[in-house]
Amino acid sequence: MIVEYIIDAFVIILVLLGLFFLFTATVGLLRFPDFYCKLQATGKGDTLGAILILLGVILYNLHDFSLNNFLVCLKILFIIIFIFHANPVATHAITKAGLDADVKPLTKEDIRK
Amino acid sequence: MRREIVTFLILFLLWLIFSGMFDAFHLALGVVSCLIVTLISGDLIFQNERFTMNHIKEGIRFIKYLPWLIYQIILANIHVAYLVLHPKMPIEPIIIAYKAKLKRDISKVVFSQSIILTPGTITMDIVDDTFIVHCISKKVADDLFTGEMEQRIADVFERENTKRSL
Amino acid sequence: MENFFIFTIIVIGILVILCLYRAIFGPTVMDRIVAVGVIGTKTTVILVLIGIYYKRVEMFVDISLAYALLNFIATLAASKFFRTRKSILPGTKFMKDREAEK
Amino acid sequence: MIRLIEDLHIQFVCRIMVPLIQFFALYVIAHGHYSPGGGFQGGCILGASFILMMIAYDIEYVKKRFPEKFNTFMVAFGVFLYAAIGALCLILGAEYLNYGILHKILPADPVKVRALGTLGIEIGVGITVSAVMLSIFLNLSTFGKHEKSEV
Repeated sequence: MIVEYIIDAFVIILVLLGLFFLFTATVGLLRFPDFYCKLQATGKGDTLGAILILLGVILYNLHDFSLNNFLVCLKILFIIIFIFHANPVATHAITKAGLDADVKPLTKEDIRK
Repeated sequence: MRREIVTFLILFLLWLIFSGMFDAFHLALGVVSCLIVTLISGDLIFQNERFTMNHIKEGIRFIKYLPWLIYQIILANIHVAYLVLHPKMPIEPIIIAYKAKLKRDISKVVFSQSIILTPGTITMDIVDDTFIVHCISKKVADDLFTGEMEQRIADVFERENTKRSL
Repeated sequence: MENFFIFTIIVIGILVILCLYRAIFGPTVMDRIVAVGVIGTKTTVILVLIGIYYKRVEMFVDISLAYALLNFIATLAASKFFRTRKSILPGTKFMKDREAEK
Repeated sequence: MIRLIEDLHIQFVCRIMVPLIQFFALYVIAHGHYSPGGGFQGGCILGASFILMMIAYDIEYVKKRFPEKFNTFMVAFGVFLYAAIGALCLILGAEYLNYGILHKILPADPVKVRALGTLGIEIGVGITVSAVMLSIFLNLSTFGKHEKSEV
Protein backbone atom coordinates (compact mmCIF):
# COMPACT_ATOMS: atom_id res chain seq x y z
CA MET A 1 0.00 0.00 0.00
CA ILE A 2 2.73 2.43 1.01
CA VAL A 3 4.55 1.62 -2.25
CA GLU A 4 1.62 2.91 -4.25
CA TYR A 5 1.70 6.22 -2.40
CA ILE A 6 5.41 6.57 -3.12
CA ILE A 7 4.83 5.87 -6.82
CA ASP A 8 2.02 8.41 -6.89
CA ALA A 9 4.28 11.01 -5.30
CA PHE A 10 6.92 10.38 -7.96
CA VAL A 11 4.31 10.68 -10.71
CA ILE A 12 3.10 13.99 -9.32
CA ILE A 13 6.65 15.37 -9.05
CA LEU A 14 7.48 14.34 -12.64
CA VAL A 15 4.27 15.79 -14.08
CA LEU A 16 4.63 19.07 -12.17
CA LEU A 17 8.23 19.46 -13.35
CA GLY A 18 7.08 18.78 -16.91
CA LEU A 19 4.32 21.38 -16.57
CA PHE A 20 6.87 23.90 -15.30
CA PHE A 21 9.09 23.40 -18.36
CA LEU A 22 6.12 23.57 -20.75
CA PHE A 23 5.16 26.83 -19.01
CA THR A 24 8.63 28.32 -19.49
CA ALA A 25 8.55 27.33 -23.16
CA THR A 26 5.23 29.11 -23.62
CA VAL A 27 6.37 32.24 -21.79
CA GLY A 28 9.52 32.24 -23.90
CA LEU A 29 7.43 31.97 -27.03
CA LEU A 30 5.43 35.01 -25.93
CA ARG A 31 8.25 37.17 -24.54
CA PHE A 32 11.41 36.77 -26.61
CA PRO A 33 11.98 39.42 -29.27
CA ASP A 34 12.89 37.59 -32.49
CA PHE A 35 12.08 34.12 -33.65
CA TYR A 36 15.55 32.63 -33.29
CA CYS A 37 15.36 33.36 -29.59
CA LYS A 38 11.83 31.99 -29.46
CA LEU A 39 13.13 28.75 -30.92
CA GLN A 40 15.77 28.66 -28.18
CA ALA A 41 12.98 28.51 -25.61
CA THR A 42 10.58 26.18 -27.39
CA GLY A 43 13.09 23.69 -28.81
CA LYS A 44 14.39 22.79 -25.37
CA GLY A 45 11.50 23.43 -22.99
CA ASP A 46 8.90 21.60 -25.02
CA THR A 47 11.05 18.51 -25.52
CA LEU A 48 11.95 18.07 -21.87
CA GLY A 49 8.48 19.00 -20.62
CA ALA A 50 6.71 16.48 -22.83
CA ILE A 51 9.26 13.78 -22.01
CA LEU A 52 8.88 14.30 -18.25
CA ILE A 53 5.07 14.18 -18.38
CA LEU A 54 5.12 11.01 -20.51
CA LEU A 55 7.61 9.40 -18.10
CA GLY A 56 5.17 10.16 -15.31
CA VAL A 57 2.39 8.51 -17.31
CA ILE A 58 4.56 5.40 -17.82
CA LEU A 59 5.23 5.20 -14.09
CA TYR A 60 1.53 5.59 -13.32
CA ASN A 61 0.62 2.94 -15.89
CA LEU A 62 2.89 0.35 -14.26
CA HIS A 63 0.68 0.29 -11.15
CA ASP A 64 -1.02 -2.99 -12.03
CA PHE A 65 1.59 -4.95 -13.91
CA SER A 66 0.54 -7.17 -16.82
CA LEU A 67 1.90 -7.98 -20.29
CA ASN A 68 -0.60 -5.70 -22.02
CA ASN A 69 0.23 -2.77 -19.74
CA PHE A 70 3.92 -3.36 -20.27
CA LEU A 71 3.46 -3.21 -24.07
CA VAL A 72 1.50 0.05 -23.72
CA CYS A 73 4.39 1.45 -21.68
CA LEU A 74 6.83 0.45 -24.44
CA LYS A 75 4.61 2.28 -26.94
CA ILE A 76 4.69 5.44 -24.82
CA LEU A 77 8.47 5.03 -24.65
CA PHE A 78 8.44 4.94 -28.44
CA ILE A 79 6.57 8.27 -28.46
CA ILE A 80 9.24 9.68 -26.13
CA ILE A 81 12.02 8.54 -28.46
CA PHE A 82 10.15 10.00 -31.42
CA ILE A 83 9.70 13.41 -29.74
CA PHE A 84 13.35 13.35 -28.67
CA HIS A 85 14.41 12.99 -32.32
CA ALA A 86 11.70 14.99 -34.08
CA ASN A 87 11.63 18.21 -32.06
CA PRO A 88 15.28 19.22 -32.63
CA VAL A 89 14.95 18.42 -36.34
CA ALA A 90 11.87 20.62 -36.63
CA THR A 91 13.74 23.39 -34.78
CA HIS A 92 16.69 23.06 -37.12
CA ALA A 93 14.44 23.10 -40.20
CA ILE A 94 12.65 26.29 -39.11
CA THR A 95 15.93 27.99 -38.23
CA LYS A 96 17.39 27.12 -41.59
CA ALA A 97 14.27 28.34 -43.36
CA GLY A 98 14.58 31.66 -41.55
CA LEU A 99 18.25 31.89 -42.45
CA ASP A 100 17.51 31.23 -46.12
CA ALA A 101 14.64 33.69 -46.15
CA ASP A 102 17.05 36.39 -44.94
CA VAL A 103 15.54 37.05 -41.55
CA LYS A 104 18.21 39.06 -39.78
CA PRO A 105 18.88 37.85 -36.24
CA LEU A 106 18.75 40.53 -33.58
CA THR A 107 22.05 41.50 -32.02
CA LYS A 108 22.90 42.93 -28.63
CA GLU A 109 22.60 46.52 -29.83
CA ASP A 110 19.09 46.01 -31.24
CA ILE A 111 17.82 44.76 -27.91
CA ARG A 112 19.37 47.60 -25.93
CA LYS A 113 17.54 50.21 -28.01
CA MET B 1 21.42 -8.22 -48.36
CA ARG B 2 22.55 -8.20 -44.75
CA ARG B 3 21.15 -4.73 -44.08
CA GLU B 4 17.74 -5.77 -45.39
CA ILE B 5 17.67 -8.73 -42.99
CA VAL B 6 18.60 -6.50 -40.06
CA THR B 7 15.93 -3.96 -41.06
CA PHE B 8 13.36 -6.75 -41.24
CA LEU B 9 14.32 -8.04 -37.78
CA ILE B 10 14.09 -4.55 -36.23
CA LEU B 11 10.68 -3.97 -37.79
CA PHE B 12 9.38 -7.36 -36.69
CA LEU B 13 10.47 -6.72 -33.11
CA LEU B 14 8.59 -3.43 -33.26
CA TRP B 15 5.54 -5.27 -34.63
CA LEU B 16 5.55 -7.62 -31.66
CA ILE B 17 5.60 -4.60 -29.31
CA PHE B 18 2.91 -2.70 -31.19
CA SER B 19 0.50 -5.51 -31.99
CA GLY B 20 0.22 -7.21 -28.64
CA MET B 21 -1.60 -10.17 -30.23
CA PHE B 22 0.39 -13.35 -30.66
CA ASP B 23 -1.95 -15.62 -32.66
CA ALA B 24 -0.92 -17.02 -36.02
CA PHE B 25 -3.08 -14.71 -38.12
CA HIS B 26 -1.64 -11.50 -36.69
CA LEU B 27 1.92 -12.81 -36.76
CA ALA B 28 1.48 -13.66 -40.45
CA LEU B 29 0.14 -10.15 -41.07
CA GLY B 30 3.20 -8.79 -39.30
CA VAL B 31 5.59 -10.82 -41.46
CA VAL B 32 3.83 -9.62 -44.63
CA SER B 33 3.82 -5.97 -43.51
CA CYS B 34 7.48 -6.00 -42.54
CA LEU B 35 8.37 -7.67 -45.86
CA ILE B 36 6.50 -4.94 -47.77
CA VAL B 37 8.29 -2.16 -45.86
CA THR B 38 11.64 -3.90 -46.35
CA LEU B 39 10.91 -4.18 -50.08
CA ILE B 40 9.98 -0.55 -50.67
CA SER B 41 12.43 1.18 -48.32
CA GLY B 42 14.75 -1.42 -46.85
CA ASP B 43 17.92 0.33 -47.95
CA LEU B 44 17.15 3.58 -46.15
CA ILE B 45 18.21 2.82 -42.58
CA PHE B 46 21.75 1.68 -43.41
CA GLN B 47 22.37 3.65 -46.57
CA ASN B 48 25.78 3.30 -48.27
CA GLU B 49 26.94 1.03 -45.49
CA ARG B 50 27.14 -2.61 -44.65
CA PHE B 51 25.87 -3.75 -41.31
CA THR B 52 28.82 -4.81 -39.19
CA MET B 53 29.52 -5.51 -35.55
CA ASN B 54 30.78 -1.94 -35.22
CA HIS B 55 27.20 -0.70 -35.32
CA ILE B 56 26.38 -2.67 -32.17
CA LYS B 57 29.50 -1.38 -30.40
CA GLU B 58 28.60 2.17 -31.37
CA GLY B 59 25.08 1.65 -30.05
CA ILE B 60 26.38 0.52 -26.67
CA ARG B 61 28.78 3.46 -26.46
CA PHE B 62 25.98 5.84 -27.48
CA ILE B 63 23.82 4.58 -24.63
CA LYS B 64 26.74 5.32 -22.29
CA TYR B 65 26.86 8.85 -23.75
CA LEU B 66 23.15 9.46 -23.07
CA PRO B 67 23.26 10.18 -19.28
CA TRP B 68 25.71 13.05 -19.82
CA LEU B 69 23.45 14.41 -22.58
CA ILE B 70 20.39 14.24 -20.33
CA TYR B 71 22.28 16.07 -17.59
CA GLN B 72 23.15 18.79 -20.12
CA ILE B 73 19.52 18.98 -21.28
CA ILE B 74 18.33 19.58 -17.71
CA LEU B 75 20.98 22.27 -17.30
CA ALA B 76 19.79 23.80 -20.58
CA ASN B 77 16.20 23.96 -19.42
CA ILE B 78 17.09 25.55 -16.10
CA HIS B 79 19.17 28.12 -18.01
CA VAL B 80 16.29 28.90 -20.37
CA ALA B 81 13.82 29.08 -17.47
CA TYR B 82 16.11 31.58 -15.73
CA LEU B 83 16.36 33.72 -18.88
CA VAL B 84 12.62 33.60 -19.53
CA LEU B 85 11.45 34.38 -16.03
CA HIS B 86 14.05 37.08 -15.35
CA PRO B 87 12.21 40.43 -15.56
CA LYS B 88 14.96 42.10 -17.65
CA MET B 89 15.62 39.11 -19.96
CA PRO B 90 19.44 39.29 -20.03
CA ILE B 91 20.01 37.90 -23.54
CA GLU B 92 22.62 38.99 -26.05
CA PRO B 93 22.29 36.83 -29.17
CA ILE B 94 25.41 36.13 -31.20
CA ILE B 95 26.15 33.93 -34.21
CA ILE B 96 29.40 31.98 -34.31
CA ALA B 97 31.03 29.52 -36.70
CA TYR B 98 32.44 26.39 -35.11
CA LYS B 99 34.88 24.22 -37.06
CA ALA B 100 34.60 20.59 -36.04
CA LYS B 101 36.98 17.73 -36.71
CA LEU B 102 34.23 15.13 -37.10
CA LYS B 103 34.35 13.10 -40.32
CA ARG B 104 31.36 10.76 -40.49
CA ASP B 105 27.80 11.84 -41.26
CA ILE B 106 26.29 10.23 -38.18
CA SER B 107 28.66 11.96 -35.79
CA LYS B 108 27.93 15.32 -37.43
CA VAL B 109 24.20 14.73 -37.06
CA VAL B 110 24.48 13.63 -33.43
CA PHE B 111 26.67 16.66 -32.71
CA SER B 112 24.15 19.01 -34.31
CA GLN B 113 21.27 17.36 -32.42
CA SER B 114 23.20 17.65 -29.14
CA ILE B 115 23.94 21.32 -29.80
CA ILE B 116 20.24 22.02 -30.25
CA LEU B 117 19.34 20.24 -27.03
CA THR B 118 22.03 21.80 -24.81
CA PRO B 119 22.09 25.25 -23.22
CA GLY B 120 21.35 28.25 -25.35
CA THR B 121 22.61 27.08 -28.74
CA ILE B 122 20.92 26.16 -32.03
CA THR B 123 22.62 24.79 -35.14
CA MET B 124 21.56 26.99 -38.03
CA ASP B 125 23.45 25.36 -40.87
CA ILE B 126 26.06 22.71 -41.56
CA VAL B 127 28.47 23.58 -44.36
CA ASP B 128 30.94 20.73 -44.85
CA ASP B 129 32.52 20.68 -41.40
CA THR B 130 31.64 24.16 -40.21
CA PHE B 131 28.68 24.49 -37.86
CA ILE B 132 26.94 27.88 -37.82
CA VAL B 133 25.54 28.22 -34.32
CA HIS B 134 23.16 30.76 -32.86
CA CYS B 135 24.05 31.39 -29.20
CA ILE B 136 21.87 33.22 -26.75
CA SER B 137 24.74 34.66 -24.72
CA LYS B 138 28.51 34.94 -24.83
CA LYS B 139 29.07 32.55 -21.94
CA VAL B 140 27.26 29.74 -23.75
CA ALA B 141 29.45 30.21 -26.82
CA ASP B 142 32.57 29.94 -24.66
CA ASP B 143 31.20 26.71 -23.21
CA LEU B 144 30.81 25.29 -26.71
CA PHE B 145 34.36 26.28 -27.69
CA THR B 146 35.86 24.18 -24.90
CA GLY B 147 35.11 21.23 -27.21
CA GLU B 148 34.07 18.74 -24.53
CA MET B 149 30.95 17.61 -26.36
CA GLU B 150 32.80 17.12 -29.63
CA GLN B 151 35.43 15.02 -27.88
CA ARG B 152 32.76 12.79 -26.32
CA ILE B 153 31.00 12.28 -29.66
CA ALA B 154 34.30 11.54 -31.39
CA ASP B 155 34.92 8.92 -28.70
CA VAL B 156 31.57 7.31 -29.45
CA PHE B 157 31.50 7.19 -33.22
CA GLU B 158 35.02 7.62 -34.59
CA ARG B 159 37.13 5.31 -32.51
CA GLU B 160 37.38 2.51 -35.11
CA ASN B 161 38.19 4.91 -37.94
CA THR B 162 41.02 6.62 -36.10
CA LYS B 163 42.52 3.29 -35.12
CA ARG B 164 42.49 2.14 -38.72
CA SER B 165 44.14 5.32 -39.91
CA LEU B 166 46.84 5.10 -37.24
CA MET C 1 -5.24 10.62 -9.02
CA GLU C 2 -7.83 11.13 -11.78
CA ASN C 3 -8.44 14.67 -10.51
CA PHE C 4 -4.74 15.38 -10.80
CA PHE C 5 -4.71 14.32 -14.45
CA ILE C 6 -7.74 16.49 -15.17
CA PHE C 7 -5.87 19.40 -13.56
CA THR C 8 -2.85 18.68 -15.80
CA ILE C 9 -5.01 18.58 -18.92
CA ILE C 10 -6.61 21.93 -18.02
CA VAL C 11 -3.25 23.58 -17.37
CA ILE C 12 -1.84 22.35 -20.69
CA GLY C 13 -5.02 23.56 -22.38
CA ILE C 14 -4.47 27.06 -20.97
CA LEU C 15 -0.88 26.95 -22.25
CA VAL C 16 -2.18 25.97 -25.70
CA ILE C 17 -4.51 28.99 -25.67
CA LEU C 18 -1.55 31.23 -24.77
CA CYS C 19 0.38 29.76 -27.72
CA LEU C 20 -2.60 30.43 -29.99
CA TYR C 21 -2.02 34.14 -29.42
CA ARG C 22 1.36 33.80 -31.14
CA ALA C 23 -0.16 31.63 -33.87
CA ILE C 24 -2.83 34.19 -34.73
CA PHE C 25 -1.16 37.58 -34.15
CA GLY C 26 2.46 36.52 -34.81
CA PRO C 27 4.29 39.27 -36.67
CA THR C 28 5.83 36.95 -39.28
CA VAL C 29 4.99 33.59 -40.81
CA MET C 30 7.97 31.98 -39.08
CA ASP C 31 6.54 32.83 -35.66
CA ARG C 32 3.32 31.15 -36.66
CA ILE C 33 5.09 27.96 -37.74
CA VAL C 34 6.95 27.82 -34.42
CA ALA C 35 3.71 28.31 -32.49
CA VAL C 36 1.91 25.58 -34.43
CA GLY C 37 4.75 23.14 -33.78
CA VAL C 38 4.62 23.87 -30.06
CA ILE C 39 0.86 23.38 -29.97
CA GLY C 40 1.34 20.01 -31.72
CA THR C 41 3.72 18.73 -29.05
CA LYS C 42 1.35 19.81 -26.29
CA THR C 43 -1.57 18.09 -28.03
CA THR C 44 0.39 14.83 -28.18
CA VAL C 45 0.75 14.93 -24.41
CA ILE C 46 -2.91 15.86 -23.89
CA LEU C 47 -4.06 12.86 -25.96
CA VAL C 48 -2.08 10.41 -23.81
CA LEU C 49 -3.46 12.00 -20.63
CA ILE C 50 -7.03 11.74 -21.93
CA GLY C 51 -6.35 8.05 -22.56
CA ILE C 52 -5.24 7.63 -18.95
CA TYR C 53 -8.38 9.38 -17.71
CA TYR C 54 -10.77 7.19 -19.74
CA LYS C 55 -8.68 4.04 -18.98
CA ARG C 56 -8.20 3.26 -22.69
CA VAL C 57 -4.51 4.09 -23.03
CA GLU C 58 -3.78 1.44 -25.68
CA MET C 59 -6.22 3.17 -28.04
CA PHE C 60 -5.20 6.76 -27.43
CA VAL C 61 -1.48 5.99 -27.70
CA ASP C 62 -1.98 5.09 -31.36
CA ILE C 63 -3.84 8.32 -32.04
CA SER C 64 -1.19 10.30 -30.21
CA LEU C 65 1.64 8.68 -32.16
CA ALA C 66 -0.11 9.35 -35.48
CA TYR C 67 -0.67 12.95 -34.44
CA ALA C 68 3.00 13.38 -33.52
CA LEU C 69 4.09 11.96 -36.90
CA LEU C 70 1.77 14.21 -38.90
CA ASN C 71 2.73 17.28 -36.83
CA PHE C 72 6.41 16.63 -37.52
CA ILE C 73 5.83 16.23 -41.25
CA ALA C 74 3.66 19.35 -41.35
CA THR C 75 6.32 21.47 -39.66
CA LEU C 76 9.04 20.22 -42.02
CA ALA C 77 6.88 20.75 -45.10
CA ALA C 78 5.87 24.28 -44.04
CA SER C 79 9.44 25.29 -43.32
CA LYS C 80 10.62 23.88 -46.64
CA PHE C 81 7.82 25.65 -48.51
CA PHE C 82 8.58 29.02 -46.93
CA ARG C 83 12.29 28.50 -47.47
CA THR C 84 11.95 28.22 -51.21
CA ARG C 85 9.24 30.87 -51.63
CA LYS C 86 10.98 33.79 -50.05
CA SER C 87 8.16 36.23 -50.64
CA ILE C 88 6.85 35.98 -47.09
CA LEU C 89 8.77 38.78 -45.50
CA PRO C 90 8.74 42.35 -46.77
CA GLY C 91 12.23 43.76 -47.22
CA THR C 92 14.03 40.47 -47.87
CA LYS C 93 16.34 39.72 -50.76
CA PHE C 94 13.62 38.00 -52.78
CA MET C 95 11.29 40.98 -52.64
CA LYS C 96 14.11 43.37 -53.54
CA ASP C 97 15.02 41.21 -56.54
CA ARG C 98 11.43 41.21 -57.70
CA GLU C 99 11.16 44.96 -57.39
CA ALA C 100 14.43 45.32 -59.30
CA GLU C 101 13.01 43.17 -62.09
CA LYS C 102 10.05 45.48 -62.39
CA MET D 1 17.14 31.67 -57.62
CA ILE D 2 15.55 28.76 -55.83
CA ARG D 3 18.27 26.77 -54.17
CA LEU D 4 17.58 23.11 -53.61
CA ILE D 5 19.57 22.49 -50.47
CA GLU D 6 20.06 19.00 -49.23
CA ASP D 7 20.51 19.48 -45.52
CA LEU D 8 22.54 16.77 -43.84
CA HIS D 9 20.77 16.85 -40.48
CA ILE D 10 17.21 16.78 -41.83
CA GLN D 11 18.06 14.20 -44.46
CA PHE D 12 19.70 11.80 -42.03
CA VAL D 13 16.88 11.78 -39.50
CA CYS D 14 14.14 11.59 -42.15
CA ARG D 15 15.92 8.68 -43.82
CA ILE D 16 15.73 6.67 -40.61
CA MET D 17 12.16 7.72 -39.89
CA VAL D 18 10.62 6.86 -43.28
CA PRO D 19 10.62 3.03 -42.83
CA LEU D 20 9.25 3.37 -39.31
CA ILE D 21 6.41 5.62 -40.49
CA GLN D 22 5.55 3.18 -43.28
CA PHE D 23 5.60 0.37 -40.75
CA PHE D 24 3.23 2.28 -38.48
CA ALA D 25 0.89 2.95 -41.41
CA LEU D 26 0.69 -0.77 -42.21
CA TYR D 27 0.08 -1.47 -38.52
CA VAL D 28 -2.84 0.98 -38.50
CA ILE D 29 -4.31 -0.66 -41.61
CA ALA D 30 -3.93 -4.18 -40.24
CA HIS D 31 -5.44 -3.42 -36.81
CA GLY D 32 -8.36 -1.42 -38.12
CA HIS D 33 -10.98 -3.29 -36.14
CA TYR D 34 -9.27 -3.33 -32.73
CA SER D 35 -8.08 0.25 -32.52
CA PRO D 36 -9.24 3.50 -34.09
CA GLY D 37 -8.09 3.74 -37.64
CA GLY D 38 -8.35 1.58 -40.67
CA GLY D 39 -7.82 1.93 -44.37
CA PHE D 40 -8.22 5.67 -44.75
CA GLN D 41 -6.08 6.70 -41.80
CA GLY D 42 -3.34 4.20 -42.58
CA GLY D 43 -3.33 5.29 -46.21
CA CYS D 44 -2.93 8.91 -45.15
CA ILE D 45 0.07 8.06 -42.96
CA LEU D 46 1.58 6.00 -45.80
CA GLY D 47 1.14 8.90 -48.21
CA ALA D 48 2.67 11.27 -45.63
CA SER D 49 5.76 9.06 -45.47
CA PHE D 50 6.26 9.50 -49.22
CA ILE D 51 5.90 13.26 -48.76
CA LEU D 52 8.52 13.12 -46.00
CA MET D 53 10.84 11.27 -48.40
CA MET D 54 10.26 14.05 -50.94
CA ILE D 55 11.13 16.67 -48.33
CA ALA D 56 14.31 14.90 -47.31
CA TYR D 57 15.56 14.15 -50.83
CA ASP D 58 13.98 15.63 -53.92
CA ILE D 59 11.16 14.75 -56.24
CA GLU D 60 13.32 12.88 -58.75
CA TYR D 61 14.43 10.43 -56.09
CA VAL D 62 10.87 9.49 -55.20
CA LYS D 63 9.88 9.27 -58.85
CA LYS D 64 12.73 6.82 -59.42
CA ARG D 65 11.39 4.64 -56.61
CA PHE D 66 7.71 4.96 -57.48
CA PRO D 67 7.33 5.69 -61.19
CA GLU D 68 4.34 7.66 -62.36
CA LYS D 69 2.94 4.67 -64.23
CA PHE D 70 3.11 2.40 -61.19
CA ASN D 71 1.46 5.06 -59.03
CA THR D 72 -1.48 5.47 -61.39
CA PHE D 73 -1.81 1.70 -61.59
CA MET D 74 -2.02 1.54 -57.78
CA VAL D 75 -4.80 4.16 -57.73
CA ALA D 76 -6.90 1.93 -59.96
CA PHE D 77 -5.81 -1.30 -58.28
CA GLY D 78 -7.08 -0.27 -54.84
CA VAL D 79 -10.51 0.57 -56.18
CA PHE D 80 -10.47 -2.66 -58.15
CA LEU D 81 -9.74 -4.69 -55.01
CA TYR D 82 -12.65 -3.01 -53.22
CA ALA D 83 -15.07 -3.56 -56.10
CA ALA D 84 -13.88 -7.10 -56.77
CA ILE D 85 -14.53 -8.27 -53.21
CA GLY D 86 -17.96 -6.65 -53.32
CA ALA D 87 -18.79 -8.18 -56.67
CA LEU D 88 -17.59 -11.62 -55.55
CA CYS D 89 -20.20 -11.53 -52.78
CA LEU D 90 -22.79 -10.52 -55.36
CA ILE D 91 -21.85 -13.45 -57.60
CA LEU D 92 -22.02 -15.92 -54.71
CA GLY D 93 -25.60 -14.90 -54.05
CA ALA D 94 -25.61 -12.36 -51.22
CA GLU D 95 -25.78 -8.56 -51.12
CA TYR D 96 -22.94 -6.35 -52.31
CA LEU D 97 -20.14 -6.34 -49.67
CA ASN D 98 -21.83 -8.98 -47.50
CA TYR D 99 -18.59 -10.87 -46.78
CA GLY D 100 -20.16 -13.62 -44.73
CA ILE D 101 -21.02 -15.48 -47.91
CA LEU D 102 -17.33 -15.86 -48.77
CA HIS D 103 -17.11 -18.95 -46.55
CA LYS D 104 -18.31 -20.94 -49.54
CA ILE D 105 -14.91 -20.56 -51.22
CA LEU D 106 -12.60 -19.96 -48.24
CA PRO D 107 -11.82 -22.75 -45.79
CA ALA D 108 -12.79 -20.96 -42.57
CA ASP D 109 -15.85 -20.30 -40.43
CA PRO D 110 -18.08 -17.27 -41.24
CA VAL D 111 -16.83 -15.02 -38.40
CA LYS D 112 -13.20 -15.31 -39.50
CA VAL D 113 -14.21 -14.88 -43.12
CA ARG D 114 -15.98 -11.66 -42.19
CA ALA D 115 -12.78 -10.31 -40.59
CA LEU D 116 -10.78 -11.34 -43.66
CA GLY D 117 -13.22 -9.58 -45.99
CA THR D 118 -13.02 -6.39 -43.92
CA LEU D 119 -9.23 -6.59 -44.06
CA GLY D 120 -9.32 -6.88 -47.86
CA ILE D 121 -11.55 -3.80 -48.12
CA GLU D 122 -9.24 -1.84 -45.76
CA ILE D 123 -6.20 -2.77 -47.84
CA GLY D 124 -7.89 -1.60 -51.02
CA VAL D 125 -8.89 1.73 -49.46
CA GLY D 126 -5.40 2.21 -48.02
CA ILE D 127 -3.64 1.60 -51.36
CA THR D 128 -5.94 4.04 -53.16
CA VAL D 129 -5.67 6.79 -50.55
CA SER D 130 -1.87 6.68 -50.36
CA ALA D 131 -1.44 6.60 -54.14
CA VAL D 132 -3.90 9.45 -54.64
CA MET D 133 -2.14 11.53 -51.97
CA LEU D 134 1.19 10.96 -53.68
CA SER D 135 -0.15 11.89 -57.09
CA ILE D 136 -1.90 15.03 -55.76
CA PHE D 137 1.33 16.14 -54.14
CA LEU D 138 3.32 15.45 -57.32
CA ASN D 139 0.84 17.41 -59.43
CA LEU D 140 0.74 20.37 -57.05
CA SER D 141 4.48 20.68 -56.63
CA THR D 142 5.31 20.43 -60.34
CA PHE D 143 2.34 22.50 -61.54
CA GLY D 144 1.15 19.45 -63.46
CA LYS D 145 4.19 19.33 -65.73
CA HIS D 146 6.03 16.45 -64.01
CA GLU D 147 9.36 17.73 -65.22
CA LYS D 148 11.17 19.69 -62.58
CA SER D 149 9.91 20.40 -59.13
CA GLU D 150 10.06 23.57 -57.11
CA VAL D 151 9.76 21.94 -53.72
